[in-house]
Amino acid sequence: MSRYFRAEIAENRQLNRDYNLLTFIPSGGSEEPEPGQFFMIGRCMERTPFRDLYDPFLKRPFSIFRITPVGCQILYRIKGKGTSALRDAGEGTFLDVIGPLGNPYPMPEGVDIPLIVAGGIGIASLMFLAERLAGRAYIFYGARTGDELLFMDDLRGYAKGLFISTDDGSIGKKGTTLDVLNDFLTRCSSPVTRYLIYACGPGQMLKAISEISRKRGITAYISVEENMACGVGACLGCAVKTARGYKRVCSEGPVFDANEIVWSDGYELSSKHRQLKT
Amino acid sequence: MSRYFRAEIAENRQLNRDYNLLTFIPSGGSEEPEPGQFFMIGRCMERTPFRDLYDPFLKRPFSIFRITPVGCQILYRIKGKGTSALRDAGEGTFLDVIGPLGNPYPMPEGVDIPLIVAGGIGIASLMFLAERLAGRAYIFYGARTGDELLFMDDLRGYAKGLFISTDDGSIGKKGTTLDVLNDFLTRCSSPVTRYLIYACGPGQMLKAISEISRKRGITAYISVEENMACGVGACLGCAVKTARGYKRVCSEGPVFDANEIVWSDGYELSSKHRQLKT
Amino acid sequence: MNLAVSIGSLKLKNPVMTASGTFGYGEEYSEFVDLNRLGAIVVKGLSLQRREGNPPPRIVETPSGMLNSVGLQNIGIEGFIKEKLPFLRRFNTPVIVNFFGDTIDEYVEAARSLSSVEGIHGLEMNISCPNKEAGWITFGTDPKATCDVVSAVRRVTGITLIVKLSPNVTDIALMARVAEEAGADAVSLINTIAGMAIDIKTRRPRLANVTGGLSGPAIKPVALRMVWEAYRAVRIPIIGMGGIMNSEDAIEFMLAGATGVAVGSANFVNPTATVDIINGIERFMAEHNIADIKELIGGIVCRSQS
Amino acid sequence: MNLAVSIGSLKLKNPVMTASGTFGYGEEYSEFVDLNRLGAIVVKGLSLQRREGNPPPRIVETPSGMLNSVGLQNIGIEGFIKEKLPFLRRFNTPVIVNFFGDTIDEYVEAARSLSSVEGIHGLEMNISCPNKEAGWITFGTDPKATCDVVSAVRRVTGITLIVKLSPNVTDIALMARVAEEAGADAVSLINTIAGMAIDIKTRRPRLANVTGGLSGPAIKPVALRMVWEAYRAVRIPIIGMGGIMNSEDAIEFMLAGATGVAVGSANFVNPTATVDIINGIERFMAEHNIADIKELIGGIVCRSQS
Ligand SMILES: Cc1cc2nc3c(=O)[nH]c(=O)nc-3n(C[C@H](O)[C@H](O)[C@H](O)COP(=O)(O)OP(=O)(O)OC[C@H]3O[C@@H](n4cnc5c(N)ncnc54)[C@H](O)[C@@H]3O)c2cc1C
Ligand SMILES: Cc1cc2nc3c(=O)[nH]c(=O)nc-3n(C[C@H](O)[C@H](O)[C@H](O)COP(=O)(O)OP(=O)(O)OC[C@H]3O[C@@H](n4cnc5c(N)ncnc54)[C@H](O)[C@@H]3O)c2cc1C
Ligand SMILES: Cc1cc2nc3c(=O)[nH]c(=O)nc-3n(C[C@H](O)[C@H](O)[C@H](O)COP(=O)(O)O)c2cc1C
Ligand SMILES: Cc1cc2nc3c(=O)[nH]c(=O)nc-3n(C[C@H](O)[C@H](O)[C@H](O)COP(=O)(O)O)c2cc1C
Ligand code: FES
Ligand code: FES
Repeated sequence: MSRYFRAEIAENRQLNRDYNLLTFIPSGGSEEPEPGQFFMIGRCMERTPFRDLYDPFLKRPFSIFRITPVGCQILYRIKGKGTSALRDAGEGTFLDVIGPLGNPYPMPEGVDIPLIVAGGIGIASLMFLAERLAGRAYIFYGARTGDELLFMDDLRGYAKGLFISTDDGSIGKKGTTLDVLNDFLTRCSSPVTRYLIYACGPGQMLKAISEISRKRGITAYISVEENMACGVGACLGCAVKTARGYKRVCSEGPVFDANEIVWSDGYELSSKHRQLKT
Repeated sequence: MSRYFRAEIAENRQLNRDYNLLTFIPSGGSEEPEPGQFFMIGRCMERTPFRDLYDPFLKRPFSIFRITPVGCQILYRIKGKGTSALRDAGEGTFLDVIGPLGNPYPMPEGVDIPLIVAGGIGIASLMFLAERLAGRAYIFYGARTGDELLFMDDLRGYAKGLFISTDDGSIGKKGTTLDVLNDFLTRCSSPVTRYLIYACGPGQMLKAISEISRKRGITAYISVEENMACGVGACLGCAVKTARGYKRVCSEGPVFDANEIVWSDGYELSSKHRQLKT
Repeated sequence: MNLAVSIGSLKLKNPVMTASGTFGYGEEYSEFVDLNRLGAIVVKGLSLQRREGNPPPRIVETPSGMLNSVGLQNIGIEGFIKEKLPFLRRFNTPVIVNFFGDTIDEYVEAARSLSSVEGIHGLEMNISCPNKEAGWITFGTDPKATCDVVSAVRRVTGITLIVKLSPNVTDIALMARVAEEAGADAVSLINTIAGMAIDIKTRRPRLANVTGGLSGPAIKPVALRMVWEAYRAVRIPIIGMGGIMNSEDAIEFMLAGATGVAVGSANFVNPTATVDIINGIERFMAEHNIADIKELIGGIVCRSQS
Repeated sequence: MNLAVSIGSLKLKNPVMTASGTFGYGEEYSEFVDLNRLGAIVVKGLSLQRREGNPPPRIVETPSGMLNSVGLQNIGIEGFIKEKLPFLRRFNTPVIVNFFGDTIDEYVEAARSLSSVEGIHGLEMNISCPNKEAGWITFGTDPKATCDVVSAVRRVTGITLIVKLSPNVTDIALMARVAEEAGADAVSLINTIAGMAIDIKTRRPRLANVTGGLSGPAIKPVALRMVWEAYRAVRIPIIGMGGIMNSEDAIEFMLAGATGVAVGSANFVNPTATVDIINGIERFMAEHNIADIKELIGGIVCRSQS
C-alpha cells in the first residue's frame, strides 16, 4: 500500500460559493489516514487534459476530512489557481496523491475533556477528529457568516456540546469562537476538570489559542499551515519557527503543541533587505 | 464585429483516434471567414478552469473548416499539449479566438479548372473551398490509411471528380495524392485546359506540388504552416522564405503561390552554431 | 485618480507601454486596441538598414513562456519613417523607437537620424538582444562597452533616451548604474533571457538559430528581482517588463520600483492585454483609494515588522 | 543496452541523479524510490556547522516553477555522517555530498572532513546558491574567486569533485572553463536563478527572504542553453539540470552535452520522477536502437543540412 497513488474523483460537490467537498477513490487502496493528517494532491500528469502541463506546478496540501464507504474526502476552500482548477475537475478525473502525511492529533487520555475549536475552513482538519471523539468533545465552531457554517447536523451529532458563533451574528453567538471558548472556560473550569484543546483555523486564531493555552495552563494542539513543495520532509520549504528551532510542518507537524510555536508575522527580514530608498 | 472574440464550444466531436471536429459559437458574432483563412484559438483565461494558467502559453492556429448554422467549425489533429488540452474541453467551455486571419485562396476565374489536393489533415483548410467550388473542382484526397479519410460523402457531393488514395491502399488507389495527381495531369492535359491547383498537406507534399506547378506551368496555391505567436503580423515569428525574402505566414500567407516559396529543410544554421566538438 | 508618470522628458498618461518587438509598429494591433489609451508605443527594433532576420523556425513555446529567434528583422529606419510613422502620428500617444546597431557608429548614426523626426518622442537603445553574434552581445554585457555606446549616443540626441538592459549579466544593478552614469534618462528591463530547446526525435534545435530569447510568465520572477535590484541602484526611472500578463503583474513591477511597465508576449495571448491592464490598474487604485499611481512605485514593504 | 556513465572516478549505472536539496538526505524518498536504481544520490547541501536557514515563507509557486529561499538549512557535516550516512551506506548507489562554506577555509575544512568517509563517493561544491549574502555570491559569479576556492578544495581532496555553477553570470562557458582549470572533475549546472515575487495586497515579498531561487520547467530553456555553452567550452563531464520533469527532458540535456542529469523540483511533483525517467530513457533507447547512452551525449545536430 503505497503512500503515492493515483486516485479517481468520485464526487466534487459544491457546498457553497467558496467550499467544495471532494471524494476520491485511491486506486489500489491507500493507508488509513488519522485525524489531522493530510494529502498532497495534484493533477495526474500522465493523462490529458493535464499531460505535461506545468501550471499550476506544485501539489496542494489538504487535510483528510472524512472517510466514507466510497472513498477519502477533503473539504476545500476555493482560494487561488490550484483550488480553482480542482473545482472544475469533474467525476472520473484522475489525481496523483501523496499521503497520508504528517502527524495526527494526539488522542486524549481518559480524564481529558477534549475541546475542538474550528475557525472557518479549519473544520476541514477537525471533522474527522470530532467523529472519532463522538459524544466526548465540546465543539466550538465559528465563521464569518451563517452560510459558511457547514455540516452542522453531523457536528451536532458528534458534539457533547456545540457552540456556534459568527462574526455577523447571523447564526449562533455574535463574535468569534475565541470569545465563546473563553466564556466557556471561565464558566466551566474547576481544579479537577482537565481540558485538552484541538484547534485549526486562521493564524491569528491559533496565536490566540496558544495564549489561552499558556494563560490557563491547558494543553492545546493546533494544526498550522505553511507553503509546501514536497510534503515529505525533503525540501525544508515548510519551516515554522518553534522553541526548538525551525520545524517542518509536513513532517514534525502539521499538528504542534501551541506552546512550541514562536509566533511572528513571518516577515523577519534580514537587514540586508531593508530598502535603501524611501 | 471584432476579430477578437469569446466563443463557446457547441460541440467537440471525436471523429477518430487523432481527429476532432470542433464547433464554436462566437459571442457577438464574427466576420465571415473565407476559405483558406484561419483562427488563433486559445483557452479563455478569464474563467476557470483556465484562469491565469499559462501552460500551454500561446494560441494555436486552425483553418476555418466550414460554417454551419450552429457556428464555425475547425477540424483538428491531436498533436501535442495544446490540441490534447483542446480535445478535453467540453461543451460550454469558453475559448478566446482571433480571426479570421490571413489571406484566403484566390478564387478561380471562369476558364480555370480547379484541382483541390489535400494530404491528411490538409483537408481541414480545403473543405470550405471545396464547398465553394462545388461541382467545379476535381478533388484529390489522400491519407496514410483508409480510416483517416474523413467526410467522404461531402467531398463526393462537392467534387466534379474525386480521386482517393492511401499509402497502404486500404481505400482508393495505393500511393500518394501526388501520384494520382500526376497521372491525371498526364492523361487529361491539353493546350486549352487551364488548371489551377489548391493544395494543403505535409511540407514534402507542398514542395512536390511546387515542382509540378513549375514543370507543368500550372499555377498552384498552397497553404503553408509555421509556428506562430501573434497571428496578426506583429511578432515576425512565422517567417517563411520566399523569392522576395522572408514573408509572414499569418499576414502575407498562409496561402502562397507555390513558386514563391524557397524550399529548405528550415535548418540553415549560421556557421557560428556549428559544433566545436565531435 | 492620477495615472500619469514621467520618463525623462516624456509625460505618459499612464505607465503601460508596449514591449518592443511584440506590438509590431503599432498598426498591427490598432484594430484591437485604442492606441490613444496607451502610455506609450514602443515599436519593433530598428537598424539603419533593413534586416532579413533569422531562418525559421523562429518561435517555440516553452512551459509558461516562449523562445524567439526573430533576429531583429526590421524594415530599417528610413522605411519606418516613410511607411509606418505617418500612421502613428495620428494618435496622441508618445512613440518610442527601439533601435540597435552592430557598431558604436551605427548606434550613433541611427540615434541621430531618429532624434529630430516629428512623431518620434523617445528612443530605446537595445544593447541586449541575445540573438546576435557574440561580438555584439558584449555591448549589453560588458560595462565598458555599455558605457561607451550609451555615452556616444547621448552626445548626439537630446530626446528621451532609454537604455534597455540585458538580463544575461552577473550584476544588473551595475549595468543600470553604468547606463545612468553614461547619461540614460531611464533604463528598461528585462530583455529576453537566452535559452534553447531541442527536438529529441530529430536531435535538432527547435529554433533554426539554435538559441533564442525566453519571454513570458516563466521569466517574471527573474525580471521582478532585477527591477528591484536596479531600483535600489539608480535614481533614473525604470521601465519594468518580463512576463506581465495582467494588472496584478504590472502592479507587482511598480511595487518593485518600476515607474513604467511594458507588455510583451501577453499581446500574443491577449491582443487587448495593454488596455485590460490599464483598466485593471484603475480598478485596483479605486479599490485601494490610491489617488496617485506614483504611490505604488517602489512601494514594496521590506522592513522587518518585528 | 548500456546506460552507464562516468563522472570523474565515479561509475554510475545510469546518468540520472538527484539534485541537491530536492531529495533531502535520500531517506525521505526511499519509500517511493528504490535508491539502488539511481545513478547517484546527491544530498542536501552541508556546511561544517548546522544551519537554521531563512524565516518562512520559504516557498512560492510561480508559473511552471517555484521560488525557494530555504537558505541552506542543514544538519551539518557531523550530523549527516552520524545520523544520515549509515542509512545511505545500505545501498549500492554512489553518494555525492553537496557542500558549501562562507570562506575558502570553510570550504577546505568541509572538503577535508568529507573526503575520507566511508560511504561518501563524491563531492559537489555549491558556489552558486543565490540565497546568501552578497559577499558570498561572488564565489560563484567571480572567475577569480571561483578559481581560488576550487583550487584550494582540489588540493585537499582526491575523490571526485563536481563544481556546481551559478546561472546568474554573464558567461557560463567562462565559469565552466575556470572550474575545469582549477581541477574540477566535472561541472554541474544550473543552480536556481535568482528571482522574487510580491503580494500586491500586503505589498510584501512573498518570500520572507525577499529573493529566492527559481527552479522547475520555467527555467529549462535557460538551463539547456547553458549546458550547451558549457559543453562546447570544457572537456570534463557536465551534469545538467533545470526543469527536468520527464525522460524527454533528460534526453534533451544529454543531447545538449550533459553526461549526467539531475532531477530536482520534479521530485516534489512526482516522487517517483527519478525512476520514471530512468525507465523512460531505457524505452527511448530501445525504440531508437541506441546501444550505449553515450551516443546521446552532445548529439544535437547543429550542422547545416543544406
Ligand atoms: C497541512 C495543510 C492542510 C491543509 N488542509 C486544507 C483543507 O483541508 N482544506 C483547505 O481548503 N485548505 C487546506 N489547506 C490550505 C490549502 O493547502 C491552500 O488553501 C491551497 O494550497 C491553496 O492553493 P491555491 O492554488 O488555490 O492558492 P494559491 O494562492 O494560488 O497557491 C499558491 C501557492 O501557495 C500555496 N498556499 C496558498 N495558501 C496556502 C495555505 N493556506 N497553506 C499552505 N499552502 C498554501 C499553494 O499550495 C501554492 O503552492 C491546508 C494547508 C496545509 C499546509
Ligand atoms: C495557418 C495554419 C492553419 C492550421 N490549420 C490547422 C487545422 O485546421 N487543423 C489542424 O489540425 N492543424 C492546423 N494547423 C496546425 C496546428 O496549428 C498545429 O498542429 C497545432 O498548433 C499543434 O499544437 P499542439 O500544442 O497540439 O502541438 P505542440 O507540438 O505541443 O505545439 C507546440 C508549439 O508549436 C506550434 N506548432 C506545432 N505544430 C505546428 C504546425 N504544424 N503549424 C504551426 N504551429 C505548430 C504550436 O502552435 C505551439 O506553439 C495549422 C497551422 C497553421 C500555421
Ligand atoms: C517576438 C519578440 C520579439 C522581440 N523583439 C525585440 C526587439 O526588437 N528589441 C528589443 O529590445 N526587445 C525585443 N523583444 C523583447 C521584449 O521587448 C521584452 O523585453 C521581452 O519579451 C520580455 O517581456 P515579455 O515577457 O512580456 O515578453 C522581443 C520579444 C519577443 C517575444
Ligand atoms: C527547495 C530547493 C532546495 C535546494 N537546495 C540546494 C542546495 O542545498 N544546494 C545546491 O547546490 N542546490 C540546491 N538547489 C538547486 C537544485 O539542486 C537545482 O540545481 C535547481 O533546483 C534546478 O533544478 P530543478 O529545476 O530540476 O529543480 C535547491 C533547489 C530547491 C528547489
Ligand atoms: S514541504 Fe518539503 S519539507 Fe515540508
Ligand atoms: S505569427 Fe506573429 S507575425 Fe505571424
